Amino acid sequence: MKKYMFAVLCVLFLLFIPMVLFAGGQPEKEEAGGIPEKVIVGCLEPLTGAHAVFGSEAKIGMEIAVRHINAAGGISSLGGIPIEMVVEDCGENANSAKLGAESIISKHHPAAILGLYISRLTVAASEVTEREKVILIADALVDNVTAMGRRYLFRPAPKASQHGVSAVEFVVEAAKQQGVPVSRVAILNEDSSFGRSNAMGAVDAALNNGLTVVYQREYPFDISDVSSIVTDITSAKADFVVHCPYFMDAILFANTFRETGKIPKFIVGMGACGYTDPESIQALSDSSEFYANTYSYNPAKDTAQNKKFVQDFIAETGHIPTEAGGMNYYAMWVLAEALELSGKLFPDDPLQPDNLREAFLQLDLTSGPAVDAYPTEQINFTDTGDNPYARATVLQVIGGESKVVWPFDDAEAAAVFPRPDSTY
Amino acid sequence: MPFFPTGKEGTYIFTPLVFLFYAGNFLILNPEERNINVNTIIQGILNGSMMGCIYALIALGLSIIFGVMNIVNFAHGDFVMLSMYFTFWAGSLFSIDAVATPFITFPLLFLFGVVVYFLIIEGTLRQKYVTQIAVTVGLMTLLRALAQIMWKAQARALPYSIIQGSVNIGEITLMTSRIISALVSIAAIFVVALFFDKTWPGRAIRAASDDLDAASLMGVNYRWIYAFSFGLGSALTALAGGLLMSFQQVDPTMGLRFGLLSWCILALTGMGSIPGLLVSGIIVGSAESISMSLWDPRARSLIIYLIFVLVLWLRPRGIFGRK
Amino acid sequence: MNTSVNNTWKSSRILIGILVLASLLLPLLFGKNQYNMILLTTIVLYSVLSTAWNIIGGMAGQLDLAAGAYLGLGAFTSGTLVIRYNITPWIGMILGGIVAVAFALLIGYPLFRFGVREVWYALSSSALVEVLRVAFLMWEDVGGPIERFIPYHDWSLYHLRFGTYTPFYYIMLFFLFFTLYINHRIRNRKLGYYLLSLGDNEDAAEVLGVDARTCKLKALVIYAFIVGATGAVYACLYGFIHPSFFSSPISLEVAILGIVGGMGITYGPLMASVILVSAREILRASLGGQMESFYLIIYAVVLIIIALFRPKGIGHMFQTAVSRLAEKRNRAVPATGGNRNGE
Amino acid sequence: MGDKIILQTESVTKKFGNLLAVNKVSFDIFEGEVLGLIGPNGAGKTTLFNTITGLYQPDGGRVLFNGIDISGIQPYKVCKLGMSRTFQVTKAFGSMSVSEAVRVGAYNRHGEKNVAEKVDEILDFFQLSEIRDQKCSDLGLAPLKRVELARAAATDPVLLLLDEAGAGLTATEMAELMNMLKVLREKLNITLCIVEHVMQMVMGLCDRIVVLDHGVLIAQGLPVEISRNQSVIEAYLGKRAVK
Repeated sequence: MKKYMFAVLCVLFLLFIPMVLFAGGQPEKEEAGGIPEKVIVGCLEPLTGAHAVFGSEAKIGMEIAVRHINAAGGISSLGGIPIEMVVEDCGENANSAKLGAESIISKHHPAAILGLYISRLTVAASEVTEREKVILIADALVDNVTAMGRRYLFRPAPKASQHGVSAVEFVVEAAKQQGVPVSRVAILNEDSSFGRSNAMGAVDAALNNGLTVVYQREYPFDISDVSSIVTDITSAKADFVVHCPYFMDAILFANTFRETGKIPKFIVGMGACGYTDPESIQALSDSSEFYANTYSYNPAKDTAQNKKFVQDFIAETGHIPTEAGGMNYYAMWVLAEALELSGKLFPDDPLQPDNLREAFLQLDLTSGPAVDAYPTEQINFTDTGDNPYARATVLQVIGGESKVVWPFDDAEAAAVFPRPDSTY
Repeated sequence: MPFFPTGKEGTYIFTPLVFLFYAGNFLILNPEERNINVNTIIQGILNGSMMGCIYALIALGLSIIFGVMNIVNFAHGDFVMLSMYFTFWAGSLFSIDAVATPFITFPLLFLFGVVVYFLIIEGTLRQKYVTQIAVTVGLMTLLRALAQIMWKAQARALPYSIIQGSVNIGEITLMTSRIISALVSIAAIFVVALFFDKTWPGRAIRAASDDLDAASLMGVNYRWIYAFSFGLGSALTALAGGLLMSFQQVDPTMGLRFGLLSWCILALTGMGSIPGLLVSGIIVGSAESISMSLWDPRARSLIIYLIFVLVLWLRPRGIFGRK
Repeated sequence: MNTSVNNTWKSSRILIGILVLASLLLPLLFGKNQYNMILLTTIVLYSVLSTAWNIIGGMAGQLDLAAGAYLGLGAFTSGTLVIRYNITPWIGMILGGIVAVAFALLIGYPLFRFGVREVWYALSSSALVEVLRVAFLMWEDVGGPIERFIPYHDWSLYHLRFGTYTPFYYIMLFFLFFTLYINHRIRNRKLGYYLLSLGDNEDAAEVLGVDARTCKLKALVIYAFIVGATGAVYACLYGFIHPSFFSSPISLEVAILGIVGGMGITYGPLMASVILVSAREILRASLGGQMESFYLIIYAVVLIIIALFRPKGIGHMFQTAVSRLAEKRNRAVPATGGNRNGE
Repeated sequence: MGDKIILQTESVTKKFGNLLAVNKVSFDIFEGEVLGLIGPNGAGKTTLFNTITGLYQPDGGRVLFNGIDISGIQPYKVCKLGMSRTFQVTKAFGSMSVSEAVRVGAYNRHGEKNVAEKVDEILDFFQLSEIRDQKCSDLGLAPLKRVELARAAATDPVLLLLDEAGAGLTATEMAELMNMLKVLREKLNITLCIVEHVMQMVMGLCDRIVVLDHGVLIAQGLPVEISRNQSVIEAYLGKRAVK
């Protein structure tokens, strides 16, 4: 037994080193300009660990996008070559994100990488993409992702503070429409940089709209009892609550609000998933009713392209596209459009990073499949890599399903405002 | 970052003691801004005490495993996590209310405890504590990874429970689910205390754990006594899991929090006193709740761990410990 | 000294020489591929942490779970210095180590003074990581929830920022040699013997004249300094600082590597780090997408099996195998006495 | 036997909760003698040892070692002053080899330069050279007890307290141990204080005997006197049918 075990360990020890070192693979021959046979795009998402929920949804969104793009004839300006997606896990900390980025670049030399979702991971991995001059299309919404001065980083989705602004604006507009007076707002967020960015936007918007912030707190995302917070909000007499939950805490808050029986006029979530995510709705069942949440994607957008995507997504997962899925679907389309443009502008070497970056910067889309799936009607990028026309939509859970209720022009259903079960 | 009107800027915090000082300052300097009145404090203490009773119930299992039998179990918090997943599973499979699930999960977790005891714990009984910690840390990691694979990373919750609701007394709102959970916890703690003090199986467990060698020499079947106690310790988390799931959700990473929390309560209580768990549970719970409403919700784990570390420094045998 | 002892010593010296040379030359082989380099750097980084842990955890037997705390303190010290005041991380490394040491003294002195031992030591150290994480999350001047970036430079020795990982690899390798040397030196000196005896039985050691408090504190200080200084490099390697650096998983992992490697054996944690960290990376890279958290299961099972059946760890297994080999060789040549492996 | 008092306990008391484990015990140890400390199980002998060597804080009274008050000071300081001990239940340094364990003791009075010499000397003296490289965890009871004795002797003590050094040994091993203790005392001039159950050893080795019962000192004197003392026979020997 002893001998056997030792022998096994020895063999493992000897095997691991070369295995690991060659796992990276030998660098393939660099494409020396010209038009390649296919465009390789990397999908680097947290597929393990605490953030795996988001990563796996994002991956599905990208896969569907690649299928649609290739079915539509690939990148036509490059002679109709297809996009090929390679997947890598970026784990849950800075270390694994960097490893993942290095690994995917050294193995596959992608023209662009999509993903990372968590700002911490994006920060770490973008250093690699920057050095290797690989375009990174980020789906982390935290404001500072585009404030790092990264040249090759673009983010089509609305940034986090935009979500905070949208949440407040939605409530203010809906209140005006319904003639309900709202003046006191409670702002609540979990203690990550994402929560903070959202709340910053919300505080700003609240002050701009002449509201009083009567309660403002940050709480740990892994909180286990929120009764103190909920009763504090009640005693602060907030008309409505703008809340950036992480994921599980949305469930906790919704249940506790219902339990105390003191429900403000409205509770709106800002940022990623929280209240209107299919998983949350399932976990909350009827407690989720009338909760609203901002969304970086508009699943109800009335275009053929978007409907096709929603259909495919439902076929694959059984629920409407989550934010991560939708965001990456249009991100992949934006990339395709940029490649298209790059092929036109620089026919000699369209995939050269600086050329591709130039194409991104010159991109100004107001129609086409990317815009069809995008929450607003215009996509172009500033120097920092943000789309100034990005805006979030608001979804509300009505009858157990999340419906788009804002912007009012694109709404699927009329917003239920204020909450019918509001008690004060 | 010129942001957030919370007045935190410019305060240099380093040592835990300075932290407490800072907290004190804050309470005195900004009462208006914080909307503090007597009701807030009473509400905080009541909420915290009720949660504290449940924390005591969580710590009860560990108190049997460590306090009575002297087995170091770092995975206790993950036992609670597992019991909550079992509750979720039983609740959604048979569509029964969370509070009814302990009838199913109690035997399951008892069995789980016995199996874990024979597979893993027994081999470490006569070894150094480091071995026990290493093994249970391994168990903790394993349970967490398995939970992540089986139930994915997202949170799971059961439908709105029948015991959820609220009672208003003046300005103060009490939640019935917390009241019922607290009462059940108190009852369970006293039943277990009576079991160990007044019945012969309870005394036999105590005797066996006092002297492992003597017990095995005297022919007491210590193996089964140990297995039973370990099973009981883990089965009690089923009760806690059922109560918690009536108003909470579960995710795979919550084990560490509950684990440290129960160790903290155990340290505060001291060895061997089972009803004492309630007192320290209430202390921890109220401290947590008050710090959340008066200071900052983020400070809750800070307060708990500070209590823990300070207790270890200043009174290593706890409030009720007999050394 | 008999011939066999000399032989073993000579051959192990040659072996060490070869290993050192090989580790120095590795970047020549793999330096082209950045992925390999960051992987090597990560392995060496974990080796440094777990080898340093060996001093307090392995030798003194104090199961310290606060590696993340000292790592974070080092990272924040040097990170803040370079971001705010443009002070080079080389100074930050020293200062980071000093801050970590100061904190270790602040925490360790009362813990050892009041006789906090065994389980309670492990628990209180793991609570400290959480305390610091929350504290830095709330301390908006230095920490806060938003990442703080360390400015990027393609190649700046002053800022310790490089476009490649090779310099980091060499820095960490130097740290590793230093830590191994410290380990080795302590192990063969008074402090080492005292620490080992404390780890085995504190009461028995004390009546033999071992000053438990001071020895443990010394071990803690050395460990905290190395981890703190590593933290400074850690911050530069990843390019930002964030309270999530005060990480319980990393602390646990460091202790696991130390235990699996073999408590008190100088090169044990190194072997464990090479094996387990590369195993984790292989599993992440190959199975990451399909089997979430699979590497954690491997980790956990290895830990349980080693702790149950081979509590002395990989290092000890290696040691016995080597001494058995030496015995065989001695039997072939007429032997004059036992040899002294493991010294 | 000199008449210089080397250790003096003045009404030392130790309580565990309500239990008086050691109750106002006062006795002296003279330089160069072998003192036997006997008493039935649970008489408080080990507790007394622990209190003397600083592992326990006394609840009352004081302990003077060479005229210095050592009550309640840390064990290592007591050791530095020249007192060491062995344990009833062996507390081996499982992960160390025999020579390493002895080395821990030897560092008490020796620096890095001459510690190896001291270790060799002690190993030779206790006939442990043969097994010097074996791990302590692999040893049997008899060699283990010898290692404990050796590492305590390596601290160069003036006074050595032995807690049941003979328990569990065979007759031959016992005889060897007694010889060794005699030589130890004569050659190294160490004062010994022995807690023992084995009467053969106590009577054969000790110059003087102190008897404890229920934490109280009930008699002290020469072995012959003790074996005739009525209260001792009642408390201790009486129950065991004097052979």
